[in-house]
Amino acid sequence: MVTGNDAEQVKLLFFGQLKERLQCASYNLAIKQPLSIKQLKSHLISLQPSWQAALNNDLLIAAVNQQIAQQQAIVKGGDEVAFFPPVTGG
Amino acid sequence: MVTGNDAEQVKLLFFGQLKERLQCASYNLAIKQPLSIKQLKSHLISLQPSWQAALNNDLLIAAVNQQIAQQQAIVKGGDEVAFFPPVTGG
Amino acid sequence: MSIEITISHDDFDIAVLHDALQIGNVQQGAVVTFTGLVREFSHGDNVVALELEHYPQMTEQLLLSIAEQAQNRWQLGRISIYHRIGYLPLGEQIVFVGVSSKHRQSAFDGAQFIMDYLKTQATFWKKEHFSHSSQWVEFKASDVQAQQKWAAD
Amino acid sequence: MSIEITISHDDFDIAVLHDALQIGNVQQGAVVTFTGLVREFSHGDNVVALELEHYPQMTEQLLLSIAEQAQNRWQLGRISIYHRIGYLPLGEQIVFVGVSSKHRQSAFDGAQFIMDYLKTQATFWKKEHFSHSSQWVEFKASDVQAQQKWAAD
Repeated sequence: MVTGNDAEQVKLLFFGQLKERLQCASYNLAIKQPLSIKQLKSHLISLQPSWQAALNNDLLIAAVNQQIAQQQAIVKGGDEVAFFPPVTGG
Repeated sequence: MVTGNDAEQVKLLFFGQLKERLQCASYNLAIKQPLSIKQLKSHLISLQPSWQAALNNDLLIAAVNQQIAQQQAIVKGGDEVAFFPPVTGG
Repeated sequence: MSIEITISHDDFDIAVLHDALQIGNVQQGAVVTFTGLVREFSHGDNVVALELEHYPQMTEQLLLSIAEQAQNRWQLGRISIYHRIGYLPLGEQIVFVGVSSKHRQSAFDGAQFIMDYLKTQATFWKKEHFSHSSQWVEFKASDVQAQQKWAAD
Repeated sequence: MSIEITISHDDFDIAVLHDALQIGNVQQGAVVTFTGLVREFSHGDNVVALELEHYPQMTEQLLLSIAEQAQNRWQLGRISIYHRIGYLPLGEQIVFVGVSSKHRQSAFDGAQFIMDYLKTQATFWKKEHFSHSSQWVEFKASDVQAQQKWAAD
């Protein structure tokens, strides 16, 4: 089990064309310690190598607990982290 | 009769506070020859001296046959001439 | 490409006017409307009603000309202008301007242009009624400035 | 001073939304609305439908924040934002933004500000469906510029 006592869950959400490319809307990621968005992305890619190109897109925006967040922002267990392309509503 | 064979009628219209001040909405003025708006105003004041103050208001706008006209514009028999204050619709 | 101009004592129905701008109109994705209402305050006194009069025929021609200028300048689709006249108590609708366009910026600009020109060029005059008095509305320098900014572009 | 935000699969009724902005609201004399519709053309191809998705809860928070900014900046009265999600065929209504204000200039500015921020900040994503294909809409630099002009004031 990766999700041992010392691992916590982060809920990842994907939207728009990113969701379609990953064929994934929601993903539970176990982390052992708080990580920056940047580190979290690398960790995710190590688990899902085929997602690399889609996730390493400079246009992608991240939000932590529904607040827009920079690459240095820290994510801890229990957080909700969303990745999405620039918005196109209206 | 002022309206002899050689006199023609101009239909004058007044709007807004001007109409209220003159207590007149429409007035038929006989003229013997084409006149500028300025001359027509003087002629009108000679017939209705109490209208002088209300008509000699630089803000008043004139229209000849429903087109905005300058003081030098020529009015002839059969024309419709309107005088009104700046518009305030909307 | 249609322009509808109405001047009437009767109230207007926003839903009907809005439908006329958008139904069957799949070329234009943006509709902007302005509605003017009789509001309570003016110069610190309580307005109970407005009275609107106009110069018949000349007003319609002026509104049509304003709408055509807007249509040409921003390639607008449909334009609707409805202006009421007569005695209009507090809360009543006075004026509606609606435009459709391909893009939102031109729809906003077109509607605002029409309102700014209507305010300064269309031959309407407005009187405010208070509880115990009434007075004709003076034209506002700010309205003239709002209209003139379109010429500077 | 009220703000109404709705995100829904269901269509909206302009008359109902408009009434909510103006009825019993004798302080504000100006109402400006924007309505966005699914229109036919995009990049030379025929759109048959749009598909809209959003980030639940985050979108509502963002729209509320945008509306509050507009309300504070222009002292707006009432604000209503309604955005649809799901599959929307040609001609369908997508979005409604309506504001009431004392003056027409602030009503126009407030409504346009909300649309410009909604377009660039609210977490909606749009996919265009053509007869035989579909594609996610790319963000537009012109939308970012439209939003940024409000910061320069």
